[in-house]
Amino acid sequence: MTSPLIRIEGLYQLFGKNPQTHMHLVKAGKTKDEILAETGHTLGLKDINLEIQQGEIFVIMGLSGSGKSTLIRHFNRLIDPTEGRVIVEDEDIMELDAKSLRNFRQKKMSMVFQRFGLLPHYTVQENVAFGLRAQGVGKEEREKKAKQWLEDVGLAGYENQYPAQLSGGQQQRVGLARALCTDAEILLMDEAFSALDPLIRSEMQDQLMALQDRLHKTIVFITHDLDEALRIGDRIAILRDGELVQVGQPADILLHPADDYVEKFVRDVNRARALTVETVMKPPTHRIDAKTINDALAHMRSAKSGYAFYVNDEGYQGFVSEENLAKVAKEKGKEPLCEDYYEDSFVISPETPLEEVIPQTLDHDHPLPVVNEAGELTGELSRDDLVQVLTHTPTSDAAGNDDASEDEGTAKGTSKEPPAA
Amino acid sequence: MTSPLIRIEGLYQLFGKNPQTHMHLVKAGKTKDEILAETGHTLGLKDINLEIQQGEIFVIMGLSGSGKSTLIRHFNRLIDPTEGRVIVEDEDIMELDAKSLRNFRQKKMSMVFQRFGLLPHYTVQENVAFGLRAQGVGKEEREKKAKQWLEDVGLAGYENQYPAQLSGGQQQRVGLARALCTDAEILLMDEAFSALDPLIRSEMQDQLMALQDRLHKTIVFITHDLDEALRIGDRIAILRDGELVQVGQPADILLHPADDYVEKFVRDVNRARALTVETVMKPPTHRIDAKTINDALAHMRSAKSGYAFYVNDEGYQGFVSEENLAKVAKEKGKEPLCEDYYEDSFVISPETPLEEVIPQTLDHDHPLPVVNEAGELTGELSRDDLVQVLTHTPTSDAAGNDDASEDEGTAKGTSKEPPAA
Amino acid sequence: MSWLTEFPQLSRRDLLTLRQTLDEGYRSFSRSYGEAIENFFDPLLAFLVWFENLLVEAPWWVVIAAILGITHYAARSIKLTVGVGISLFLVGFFGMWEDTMSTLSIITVCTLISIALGIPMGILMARSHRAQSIITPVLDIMQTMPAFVYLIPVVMLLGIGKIPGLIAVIIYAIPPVIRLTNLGIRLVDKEVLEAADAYGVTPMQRLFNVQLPLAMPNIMAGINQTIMMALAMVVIASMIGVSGLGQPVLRSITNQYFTLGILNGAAIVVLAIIFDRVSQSYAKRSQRYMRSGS
Amino acid sequence: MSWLTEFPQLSRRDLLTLRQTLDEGYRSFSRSYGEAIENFFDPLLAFLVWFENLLVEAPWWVVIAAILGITHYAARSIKLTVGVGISLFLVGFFGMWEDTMSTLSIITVCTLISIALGIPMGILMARSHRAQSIITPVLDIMQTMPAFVYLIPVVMLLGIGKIPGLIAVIIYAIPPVIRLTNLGIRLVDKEVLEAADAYGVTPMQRLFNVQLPLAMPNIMAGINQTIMMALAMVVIASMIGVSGLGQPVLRSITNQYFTLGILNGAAIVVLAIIFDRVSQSYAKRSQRYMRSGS
Amino acid sequence: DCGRVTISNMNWNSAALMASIDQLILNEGFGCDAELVPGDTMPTGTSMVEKGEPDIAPEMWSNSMKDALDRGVEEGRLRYAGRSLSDGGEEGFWVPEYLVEEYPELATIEGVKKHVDMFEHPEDPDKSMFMGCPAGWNCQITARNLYNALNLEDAGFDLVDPGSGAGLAGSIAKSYERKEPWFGYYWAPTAVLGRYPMVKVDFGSGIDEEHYINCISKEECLDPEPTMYPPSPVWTVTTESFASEAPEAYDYLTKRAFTNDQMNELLAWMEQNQADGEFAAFHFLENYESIWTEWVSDDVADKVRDAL
Ligand SMILES: Nc1ncnc2c1ncn2[C@@H]1O[C@H](COP(=O)(O)OP(=O)(O)OP(=O)(O)O)[C@@H](O)[C@H]1O
Ligand SMILES: Nc1ncnc2c1ncn2[C@@H]1O[C@H](COP(=O)(O)OP(=O)(O)OP(=O)(O)O)[C@@H](O)[C@H]1O
Ligand SMILES: [Mg+2]
Ligand SMILES: [Mg+2]
Repeated sequence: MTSPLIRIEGLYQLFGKNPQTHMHLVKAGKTKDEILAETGHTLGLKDINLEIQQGEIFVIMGLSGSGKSTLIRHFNRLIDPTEGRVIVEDEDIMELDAKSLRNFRQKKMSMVFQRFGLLPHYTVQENVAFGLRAQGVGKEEREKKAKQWLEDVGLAGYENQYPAQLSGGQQQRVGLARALCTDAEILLMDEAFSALDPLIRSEMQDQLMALQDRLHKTIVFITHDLDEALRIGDRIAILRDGELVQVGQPADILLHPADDYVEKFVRDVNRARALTVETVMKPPTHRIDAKTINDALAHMRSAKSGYAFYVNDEGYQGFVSEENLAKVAKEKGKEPLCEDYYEDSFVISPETPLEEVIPQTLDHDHPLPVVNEAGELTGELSRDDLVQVLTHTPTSDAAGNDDASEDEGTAKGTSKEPPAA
Repeated sequence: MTSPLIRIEGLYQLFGKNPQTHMHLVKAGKTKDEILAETGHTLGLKDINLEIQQGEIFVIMGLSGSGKSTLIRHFNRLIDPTEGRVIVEDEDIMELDAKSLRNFRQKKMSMVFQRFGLLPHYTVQENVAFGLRAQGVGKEEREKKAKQWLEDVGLAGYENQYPAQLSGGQQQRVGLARALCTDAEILLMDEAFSALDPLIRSEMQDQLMALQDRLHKTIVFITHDLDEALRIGDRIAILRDGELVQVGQPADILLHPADDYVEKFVRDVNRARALTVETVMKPPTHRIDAKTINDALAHMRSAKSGYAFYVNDEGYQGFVSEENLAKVAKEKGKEPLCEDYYEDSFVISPETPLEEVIPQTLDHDHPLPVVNEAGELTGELSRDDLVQVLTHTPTSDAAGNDDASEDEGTAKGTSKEPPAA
Repeated sequence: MSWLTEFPQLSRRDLLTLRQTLDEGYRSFSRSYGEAIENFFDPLLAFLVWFENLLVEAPWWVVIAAILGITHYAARSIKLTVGVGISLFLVGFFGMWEDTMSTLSIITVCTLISIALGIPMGILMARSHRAQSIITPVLDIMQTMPAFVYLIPVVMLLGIGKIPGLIAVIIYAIPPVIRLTNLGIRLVDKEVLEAADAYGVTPMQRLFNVQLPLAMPNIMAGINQTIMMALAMVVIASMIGVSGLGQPVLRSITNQYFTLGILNGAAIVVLAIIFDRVSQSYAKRSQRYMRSGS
Repeated sequence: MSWLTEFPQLSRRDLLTLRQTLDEGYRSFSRSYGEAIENFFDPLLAFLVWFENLLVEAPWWVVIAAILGITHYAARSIKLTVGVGISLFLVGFFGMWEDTMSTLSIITVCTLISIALGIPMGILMARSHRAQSIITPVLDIMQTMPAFVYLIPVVMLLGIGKIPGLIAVIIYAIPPVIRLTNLGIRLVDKEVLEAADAYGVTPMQRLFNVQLPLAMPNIMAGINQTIMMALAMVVIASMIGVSGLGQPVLRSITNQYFTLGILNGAAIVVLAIIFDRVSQSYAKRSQRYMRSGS
Repeated sequence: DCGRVTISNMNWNSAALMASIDQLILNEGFGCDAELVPGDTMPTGTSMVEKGEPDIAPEMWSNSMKDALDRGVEEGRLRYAGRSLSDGGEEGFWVPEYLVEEYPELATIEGVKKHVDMFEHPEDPDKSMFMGCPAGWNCQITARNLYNALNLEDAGFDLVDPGSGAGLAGSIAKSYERKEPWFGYYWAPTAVLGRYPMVKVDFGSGIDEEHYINCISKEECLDPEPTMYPPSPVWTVTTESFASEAPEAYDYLTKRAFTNDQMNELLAWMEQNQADGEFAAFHFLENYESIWTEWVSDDVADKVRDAL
């Protein structure tokens, strides 16, 4: 692994008048609430250690008040930590002098603020161009660019309005355009889409991902929307009361939550959309590489399954069923398996979201083969697997109905008996 | 129907210096963008007509900038309309004098602001008690109540902090507590949960619904989260560019969007969670009220279905299959159908979200009976129905796979051929 | 054409007649009503005299103790209290105790009256554009019409002494607090006000619970300026019979005793700084929320 | 014990020696350096004289036209321009044209210098608590140390005339703009500043693009007060030989010509209102965003 | 029996001294309750005419507000109790002593005109400065008329308005400290002339009192002729009500007067000690008994003496 772009080491943040004098309480492991009650100081962050790689979209989640905004503010040193180091490109940004810090902020990072932070006395366009202005870009160029970005966020026509004349979501988009306009390498986005409606939001997500694809920007993204996190995030970090409880890839977190907190956190997600086939498929147990029909039949019989996925050196070839092969086995048992005997079956690709393969999977009694771009059979997806994943039982092994109803406190109608006689 | 609690009639809002002089453009049907480009005036609302019933949770949705906040601000007359009337309990609030308006705002309505609107010089607790203070409630009582509500929104311990010391979501919860603390009949909530994480958000939703159940408050709720809207809303209104495009019940909107805009809007929702069985079940075509086993068999045969739901005067009785009945028909063909011949089958209730019945529905080859609380068979839910609804084809009749992939621009893996040979 | 270079003026004779008529008019007005107006102010005069005597005649250490007490109560700052104590002592040590107390008494009253009248005026101004456009030029007049112009008419009406002095001081000192109260209220965040309105606050609650607290930094700047102006008028007030530090200043100027002037000027400054620091730290203490910003 | 009732004072003799020594000290200082200091100000004096002559000697209609032009450019309000025109005409009509022009010239210069020095000082103060705690008492001294105290020393140093007048006016008039610039900058919304910082603005950009524009309402209040103070000093300045409207005011007071005093006072007020309205509407015009709040 | 009396305490030394002397004598000798009220000439005079307060103005240069005072007397509101400076004030155009020592001819107006270039004008290098009397004072008229009568303008002088008494004094002080030439109007006895010895310029015309009263002191004097200033009357002024209610005290005031020499001596002492009026009054009562006992009856004098 290359050295990380951003590295956070042992970061503490204690808010209040005399943070230093109370740090020992934090170190002694007192909880946030205890510290607040005892000293009136709020524990913002506690011993955060984190690495963010160049080019990834790193999502930060956590309960309201868990320290997300505080953490992201350290990345460009809008606040100084009580303790700890923030290293960007092997440079400790706590040690930058005023000029280098300025330079760093101009060139390296740009930020979308949770509460927008627009300049009320500038028009929308001037706001968007603000970052460029700070960089000293000429008027004409920055206006052109600002106009372009305004259009991209869907605010063409509002160039000369003032922020106070815009709706909340429009203001947020101005903040977004401002951040994108600077071409900074690292984007810090604090709930950047929270005030947007689903349509514009997904448009913005697409744009962001396209941008990232194209320019390999590093994006630190705070969001409360798990679907969003799972959709755009390469990795997700989860904070609780200022502590980092889990960092991992989306599917990891969804399927192997570190603790109850994380599990609760991810419970309500739309798994069908969040998870890809890859993450839930099983190894292809019904895989055969038999050369002849008889071989294949033998295989199937010994495995006691009525079907199989036929694979040869060139990869996945097709789906065969015992029933049909048996019909021709007598005559052509010795012949090699070939297209003529394959049956119609869906083939799904590992990166597809589950959502898109629900109908096909459910339509078929047998599992569907999962084939990657190289044509290799990488797994199979059965109806049961799908149902199990979709019904909230990430840690339990079997997808029992009871399990599901226990899990969901408000379940109403899953009784086996009619509700009333 | 009783007379509505809130009635909006022909409401127009044009922002700018001389709205009156440009109203003719609005009436002439110019679009928002045209008006902005021509006159610099922003069309906020256009000819809104709306009725909200006592006790309902009325959700307003729409793109960012479509006029939701503007609309909700008219309800308690924070802004005066350019034209039109707002009638609350048969009183035109435009005609209230200062004192009655004050009274009205104190007692009838309370509001959660999109941008929180906290008083920066008051502590969290004082902020929450603010509404009561305006009503003239004594210090002790209002402090007690405020404390209670602060606890309810999860901010116990923060009583003496100032808003600037809180995180965005915490501030929003203070605003929420403030609104709930006043006991007003009507709650106006402008993106009241937008800054909350999913856990606290769903807690707040539960609280809100419990509150509404208990006290029959009328709630006008703006949100960008369709899941939320579908979960808590009794009715949903959708705005576009200041115009009302559709008002209806959640399932209505989901299943019968008025136009492309609405359809796009609702496309991404987690249908499994949003829809209840009721909304997708079919009429019970396999219903029989035969007295004897033979009768039942005859019925099933003529209908060419291998099973049936047996119903008598007392309601739904059980599920029978041709196969099993046929076995006993010879001996006991004349006997009446009774428990002994019923087969194991799930029974689902009409109000259950689809999500919760996915496993059962998928597990069974036959449709499941839907039985309401009175024990009556109201419909049946088949696997196909379910799959069709879950795969985004609200307006088309048949659930074709092609349909689904056309719909979803980014679909990747639904090809019938292996991606690579 | 002469008007090209010479301003077309009222003729000297007309101007003279005009002046004389007005002068005469005012004189007869003051003769007929002066008495009544003077009587009207009698209670205030009595209070002023009583208050001055109280300060001048009470033992000096009682007065110092009282001032320190107020300072400490208002500002809760040991440093400030000690500073005030030392400067008061120095003032006395250089032989200006009595004059300082006289000045302190009248300035205290002037400042309190200015604040008591000024803040409501500022509120009124903030409330309506009409009021603002009427009051603003009046304030301009009050601040720039030289005191010397109205000194004599006021003296004609009320005689020489504390009351005309008080009036002159207030006229000059009140505008800043009015203006800045107005400005402060107008600058209060619209969103916050809207939120308050949505909860149906009464105009009084709106004012006292929202507008004034949030306008406080500006109002305090206004009060600071009002105090400064009041003290700047000490010398002029002494021209019409207000005793205190102004007189030695005037004496120093006619007799060219620089040091005397500077010492007495310094005593005025000491009062100014005490007034100002105490009021400002009191205000700051009541605005804790401002420091807690992120 | 006498100290219980009598303040323990410096003995009369010691005080006398002290005073005499200081007085003598100042005298000898002015003897040795007065000349040099006076010469230092010669260019400024020349400019002041030139500017006054320009205004006084140019045909009156040229001056009025120029003022109206500036007014219109700054405020873009027909109403204001017409009002200014009428009042200037009236001032001339009542025979005060020359004095008004003299006053206008010196006050313009004083105001411009005050603003030019005051805003940077205010910025400095806002930037550091240290600077604030040093500058604040200096401002207190400048505002409350009576002009009379330093008038004579200044005259001894620089003679009577425009320069000492200018200095006295500036000393007195500059504090409000400094104070309110400081306050305005300190009140700028922290969130907005943070956003600007996050984009790596230079200190200059931060100042000119964010802090100053957002502090503008307060700074304008400061400028307004500075203008008012400067005009309030017109009479005092005329006491040390600055020509203009102050002299007729002084004349009127000694001769009890009330009308004369009021007319000349009114001319000062007219100047105040013109200065103020023009600067304020200029400022307001550049703050369009404030009106567009919801 | 004489009751509450208010005495105007003006801010120059001779007036302050007299006010304090009057206060002491009235309090101790006549059993009054006398109180000092600060105030400038104009407000004090106005207040006396219009409001009958304060009761006594110990040193009133009547020329400075002649019309108002005369009207007050006419209307029966004021009384001129007596001259407080028996010789009258001394007015004139002065040059510093050190100049005259260097150029003796400067003691006459012709000499001054000859050295016109010496008196630099601060704002106009082409002209010379003649420092007039502050705006509004009566002496402004006389000084201007004499300036015209002496043709000073033709000689190259510009009449400069010092703005105020303080400005005038300041300009003298400045010139004196730097030993610069100075030429202008002033009067005596004053602390300034006490400290900065000056020489009165002789116009060579003698005193033409009639012309002075009829023309030089009038605003509309068309044809001014040179004349030296006649002595300027300096009065003790009281209100009519005081005069009638406390006749004995009033009687004292009619007698209380200083010669210029006496006053100059006292002023010099005050100047030297930076004394305020009260301190100087004690000094006077203690050391100049022969003067003040003339003003009061013996038993009053005894009372005062006892109180010292
Ligand atoms: N004070 C104002 N002056 C001018 N235009 C305004 C003002 N307030 C709102 N608008 C305009 O009215 C339109 C509707 O704004 P509104 O705030 O109601 O949108 P919204 O539906 O609440 O959007 P969001 O979801 O982003 O909060 C926007 O186009 C906005 O620009
Ligand atoms: N300036 C401050 N002074 C004191 N406490 C603060 C300050 N800023 C943040 N905090 C505290 O730090 C904690 C973390 O705040 P932060 O804003 O980082 O939360 P967050 O995770 O961004 O929450 P949200 O999702 O609600 O925005 C909160 O408990 C908050 O009260
Ligand atoms: Mg946050
Ligand atoms: Mg909104």
